[in-house]
Amino acid sequence: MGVMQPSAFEQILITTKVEKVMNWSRATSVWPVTFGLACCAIEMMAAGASRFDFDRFGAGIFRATPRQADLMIIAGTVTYKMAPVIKTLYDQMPEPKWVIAMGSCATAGGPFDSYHTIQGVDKIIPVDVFIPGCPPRPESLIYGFMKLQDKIMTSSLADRYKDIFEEVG
Amino acid sequence: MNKFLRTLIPSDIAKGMAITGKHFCKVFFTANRRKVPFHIVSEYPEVVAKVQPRYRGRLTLLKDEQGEIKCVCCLACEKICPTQVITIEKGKKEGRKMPYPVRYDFEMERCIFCEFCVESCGFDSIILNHQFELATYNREDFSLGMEGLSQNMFEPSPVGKFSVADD
Amino acid sequence: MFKNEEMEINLGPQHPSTHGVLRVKLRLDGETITHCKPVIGYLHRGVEKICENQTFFQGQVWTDRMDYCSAVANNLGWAEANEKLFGITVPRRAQYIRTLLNEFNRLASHLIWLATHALDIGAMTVFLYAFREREDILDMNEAFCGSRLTTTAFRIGGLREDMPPGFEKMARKFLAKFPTCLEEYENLLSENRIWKKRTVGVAMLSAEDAIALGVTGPVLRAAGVPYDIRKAFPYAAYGEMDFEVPTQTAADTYARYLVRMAEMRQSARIIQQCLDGMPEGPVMAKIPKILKPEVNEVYHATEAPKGEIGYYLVGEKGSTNPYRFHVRAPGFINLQSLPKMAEGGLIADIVAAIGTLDIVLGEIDR
Amino acid sequence: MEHFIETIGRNMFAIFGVMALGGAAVVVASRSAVHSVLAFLFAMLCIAGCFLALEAEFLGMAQILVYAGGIVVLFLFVVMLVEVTKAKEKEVFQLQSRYAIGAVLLGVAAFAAVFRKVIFGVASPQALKLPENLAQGLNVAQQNAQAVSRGLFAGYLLPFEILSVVLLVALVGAVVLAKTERV
Amino acid sequence: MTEPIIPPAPEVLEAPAGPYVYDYAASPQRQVVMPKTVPLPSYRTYLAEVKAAAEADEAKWKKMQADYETAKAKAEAEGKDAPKPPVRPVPRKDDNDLKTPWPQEAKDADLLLLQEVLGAKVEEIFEQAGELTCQLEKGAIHEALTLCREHEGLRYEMLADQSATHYPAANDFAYSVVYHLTSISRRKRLRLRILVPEGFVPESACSVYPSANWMEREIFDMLGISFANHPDMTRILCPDDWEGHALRKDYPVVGWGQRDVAFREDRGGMIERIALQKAGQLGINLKQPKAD
Amino acid sequence: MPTPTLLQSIAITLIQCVLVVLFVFVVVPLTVFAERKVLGHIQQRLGSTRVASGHIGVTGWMNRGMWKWGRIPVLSYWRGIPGLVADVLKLILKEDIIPAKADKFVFFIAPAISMVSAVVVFAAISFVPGTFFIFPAWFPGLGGLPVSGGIADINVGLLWILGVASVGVYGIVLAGWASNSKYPLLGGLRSAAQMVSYEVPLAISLLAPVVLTGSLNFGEMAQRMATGTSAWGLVPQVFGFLIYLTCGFAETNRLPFDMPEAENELVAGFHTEYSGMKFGFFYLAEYINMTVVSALAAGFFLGGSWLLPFGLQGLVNQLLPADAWIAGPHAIFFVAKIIFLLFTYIWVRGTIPRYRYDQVMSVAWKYLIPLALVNLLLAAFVRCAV
Repeated sequence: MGVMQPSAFEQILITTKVEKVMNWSRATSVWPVTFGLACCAIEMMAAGASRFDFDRFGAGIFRATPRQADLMIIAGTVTYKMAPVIKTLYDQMPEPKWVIAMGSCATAGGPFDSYHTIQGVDKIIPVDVFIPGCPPRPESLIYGFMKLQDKIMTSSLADRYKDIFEEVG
Repeated sequence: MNKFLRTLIPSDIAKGMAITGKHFCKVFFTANRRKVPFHIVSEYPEVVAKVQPRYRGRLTLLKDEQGEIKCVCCLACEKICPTQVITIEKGKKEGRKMPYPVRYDFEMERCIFCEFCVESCGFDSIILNHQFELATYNREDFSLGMEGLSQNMFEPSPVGKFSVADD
Repeated sequence: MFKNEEMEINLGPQHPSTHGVLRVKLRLDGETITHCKPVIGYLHRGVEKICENQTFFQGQVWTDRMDYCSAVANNLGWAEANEKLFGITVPRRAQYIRTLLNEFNRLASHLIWLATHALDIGAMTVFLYAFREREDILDMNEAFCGSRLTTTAFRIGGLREDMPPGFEKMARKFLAKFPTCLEEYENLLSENRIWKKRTVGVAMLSAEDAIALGVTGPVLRAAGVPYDIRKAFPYAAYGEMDFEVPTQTAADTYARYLVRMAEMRQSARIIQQCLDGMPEGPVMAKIPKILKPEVNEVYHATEAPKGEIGYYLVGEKGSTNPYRFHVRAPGFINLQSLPKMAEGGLIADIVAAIGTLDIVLGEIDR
Repeated sequence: MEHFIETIGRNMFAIFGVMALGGAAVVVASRSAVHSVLAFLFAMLCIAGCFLALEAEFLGMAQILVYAGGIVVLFLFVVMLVEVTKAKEKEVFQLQSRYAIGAVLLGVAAFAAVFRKVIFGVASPQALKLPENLAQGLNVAQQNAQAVSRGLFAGYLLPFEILSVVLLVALVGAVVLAKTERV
Repeated sequence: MTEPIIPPAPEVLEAPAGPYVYDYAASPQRQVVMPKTVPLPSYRTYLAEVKAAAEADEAKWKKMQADYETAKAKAEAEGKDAPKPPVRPVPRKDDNDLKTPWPQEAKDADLLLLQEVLGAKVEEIFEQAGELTCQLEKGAIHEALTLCREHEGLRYEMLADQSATHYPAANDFAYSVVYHLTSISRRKRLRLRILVPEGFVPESACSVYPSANWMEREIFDMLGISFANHPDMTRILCPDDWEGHALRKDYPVVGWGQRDVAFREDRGGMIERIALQKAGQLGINLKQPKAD
Repeated sequence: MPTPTLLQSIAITLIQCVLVVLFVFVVVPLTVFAERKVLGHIQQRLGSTRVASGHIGVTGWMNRGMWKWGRIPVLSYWRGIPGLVADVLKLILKEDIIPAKADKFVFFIAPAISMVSAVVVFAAISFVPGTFFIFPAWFPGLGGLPVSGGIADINVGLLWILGVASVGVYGIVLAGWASNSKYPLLGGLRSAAQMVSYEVPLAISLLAPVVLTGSLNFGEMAQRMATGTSAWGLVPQVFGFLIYLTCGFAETNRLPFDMPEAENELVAGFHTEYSGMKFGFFYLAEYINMTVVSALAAGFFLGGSWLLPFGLQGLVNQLLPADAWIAGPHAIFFVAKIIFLLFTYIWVRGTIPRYRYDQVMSVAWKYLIPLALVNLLLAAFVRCAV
């Protein structure tokens, strides 16, 4: 590629400011999918309830369908019977999408090191933020969510599409 | 006739609306006040989260007055741990009679924070501190190593103060 | 042309109103359910197998995570089953504190039931009000046990520690305000015409069916059977408590709602008695460090918020692990009655039926 | 510019008419039953447009309200429930479309013959005005709701009522038929 | 505007040790330790054990006395001091609140009634820790359940629990199936037990107690005992194509029937699609050949 | 006043359209935002407060030292407002999935139908009786021309509103069908039946004010309702108003009757398979419909753009110079009434549970239609008597 020639991805790359606004809009309106598996789901509900109020971060609209959600909080143990379902749900979510593995079980199988449990949901789907705890406090979840917001804010189109642009030109 | 009237006039719904309306007014008119707000939101990121004294956060290796790790590798915690997340490698250190842990692995991503290890420890050398802000981007970041584990951050930290795993 | 066409739909495993990962296969005629088959196992984690390979002492952490809404009740059943297995006598103060915590846990569990049940039926504000009160109980859990949800509250032979300072004050403060909160829920729901329309006569389960299907807990009591293990086979300090077993005869969803609301009042009453009559003394029995049972099998049932939770333990001589660990989960048995409740109803009724059963998949699948 | 707009305005009726015909053609030609219903809806709305172009606002709105909003919905309701497999669909509608094209052409011809003057000549709203004795001095263009109501409830009350009775009978009959089939 | 306040970064003392990798193959959870004993409580066995223990104790005492005698004789012969006479060892009493519940003879009327009615079909009755146990012949379970439900003097309305245990060390049977009955009206509990060899198909309890439906399915799923006349004898917790029965003692905790889950794919494909789509909207052909 | 030429009138209409669309797209996101806030307050929460740029994420708070400042209520309360932009922006930027088995054309057109039919209704709603403002004389081409308070001051305004609103049902039904999935189909069927049923009592309850005032023109009706000594039409029409509100809730699929998307039964109802801005259209259309229903209620039962009932407005008008009571304040009153009704919507949503589907239908056919007919009859009697 020529040195000074603008590459294809720079052509369609919108300026940084716009990117920032895009990232901001994504980070402040993260709608999680209502999807709970086990104990952590109760703490997730508690995080959405009055005391902790997930809505303060613009993430209060829990959507029941993955098609309209941006974030999947894997709250609980993932078993072999459930894994295909989670995979399907993840595939149904439109880009950009994020995953938080909440609690020990989703992160690494937790205490359930047994025949029917998957040792960490990152074996099935890519995970953005891991939150340990059994279950994590709602504040813990909020902290993890803020770290996710950080990640969204610092993400750039260039990074996201780097591979593909390098590949095709 | 009475029943018909009751069906016609939605007094039950009005009762419910009164309750919710009352709460709305209370919160709406006090939300901007510092004193006695009627919402019960714990404004967590700005206000330090209230944690009860017995709260079980992440595992910490305690140090003695000389700044040395107190653990003497009795392996009680390793044995009692229901999820087998603790692995200790025994070793020696100069100038110390008791064994010294060469490696103290604490697999935080599997830990269930049950405090059995602390209970079993006869030397009071470990403790579960009050830290709950433990989220990371990678699973590997959870292994803090001995130094990370022995940083005695007892108080719950406001956002940003923490942590080893942050970088 | 299409009068005989039936539609098959899958409710779950990811569905907002299945309380986790329950899947219900439904066959619909229009909106009427003609056939209903619950499919479970999406949260099967092998708890029984794991516990058989852990010591008696370690086994407790898994009982927390079975019915995570009522971890303390699970712990209590587990601890008492073990004490029965080893023949341990628990000090009286420990019994009282256990009773106290267990009743707080019942309140928390019923509040979750109320919250999710109301949310299923569409009353979203009750959901948040119920969680508001529940937070106070969780604070107390945290103050006592160190964790909000998975408490690991008891030890075999008693308690790990005595009450923390200030706990009694917290409890009394909560008790003082709780009745007004209950009134708030009742004002929002009890007379509400829509709530009544959605619950009265919905998901009926007669007493005969309930007993035949092994259903216990508030669902059974709402059918008019006053069977409460706290009264029938008293354990912990329940023998010394003065409380009533609320029953209803209508056997529908509304009756179960009334029963649970009344139970919450009774729980508050028991807590009050525990606080007032708290004896002094140790909280832990003197037991050896490593427990090894004789050959023995034990089935100990306690009244969890959802119904009878039974622990079946088989002890092997000289072994530190239970030879067999089996849990009779109330949700597992209660869920069997879902087809009976839902068939013939509408698709909206199955949501009410699932809500009124108050299931928790963690204990159903184990 | 002004002239152009005025021309368009004057020929609104024709434009809507042609669009309605197009919609009708799609109704017949479409392979998917739901697409047909959609096209039918479009045709209905265009007919309402025709009424509007003729300054018969009340009729236009009634057209939208009754046909577009009520009847076509019911069509759609039925069509949605009937799950016709793709293969079957193909057969049925291919067979029809041959005849349908002819029918549409015939319809176009008839339409052109009748409204020759409107389409090709100067639009004459007078031709479609209510008779003088009905309008009774009302300005039809301004008050045609009143005019229609007068017509219905004063001038032609008896036929109107008889019609409603006929419709009622049809309704009851339909209910009875549907009921017996069901049981 | 004020300067952004950046809190001091925590001093990095040393690079944290690399992640501890859990070796699943060497995991103790994956190793199977087969039990050596058959922990099946029974009054008869208990009596035999007690008798044997007493005999052993007596024999030991006799041996000690004999040893003493010989030692004494030897000492006398050698002219030394006589050794101390032996003291019969008393079992040490622990100073704790433990009182092991031993099996006891059945005295409860229900058990006696069962034995009376069913006769030889009852293999054993006893009480332990306040719980009534009745062990039945494996073919008679349906009859016994019906009796417990219908008989005026028993009236056990509810089957509270049903479970099974695997005993690989036993010779003449492989499983015990346990029924816990509850009488709500009489406030009583009863345990029925049958011993089932491998391959035997016991009668289902569903026709007597409908609540047995799922519990028997669970037993089938977890231990592989199938029941006759059951309406729907399929797996309930594990997926239908699961291999093995998890709660058998020869099944490791981590499991050998476990399938590998590796259906994670990168987001690459999706990102590519979106990027191409967005580029196409902007009129850029991303798929142009690479220029050198 | 000069008579406008054709081009001028077209230009003025365009200006009116722009104003109305502006109104819609300002009020609707605000409603969405207000819904979150109001629901939050009802539930003793605060709603979104940490949305403003720079205050999000861990580093955001760290760099600004927010954790040191502690909580500053006044600031934090309003920091949530940018969220309403963020939601829409995010929806626009989201990937747009069309399921493989969906009917692509219908899937595409359904949200458009919903949105268009919701917005077009505003053509017949007049915010102000008479003129909104008059172009100053220096304005090129349009100097001295009046802009009326509604786009189309047609004499069959009510019919237009009802007719177009009834077309809105297609959006939902077609969305349910086109998704080719079971939950959306159930949702679509439910909504078809529900909306067609509730249109009947809605129309009948709106006929009572028509009978009382004797006009189908929206602005004229509001004017006749509010002027003179009448009590805004609210007092003689209490039951009519309640019936209308109930039907309005049902028509807009709001909580006691949100069958089509009943979250706990049908996942997300008819728009289960929709993502991105297509879903956003349904989302916005729902709120636009709410605004329409509120505007109708304000016009027909709450005296439109008049401040005071019982003819008191006349007194006020006499006290003030005639020009003072032109469009501006009137429009504000009208919008204020709309906002109050929107608040009621949210309030009700926060309070009561959801009906079952068959109960929804029985409420419509067994209670509301007879009651609405009785109400209409009473109105006719009143009209004859007065």
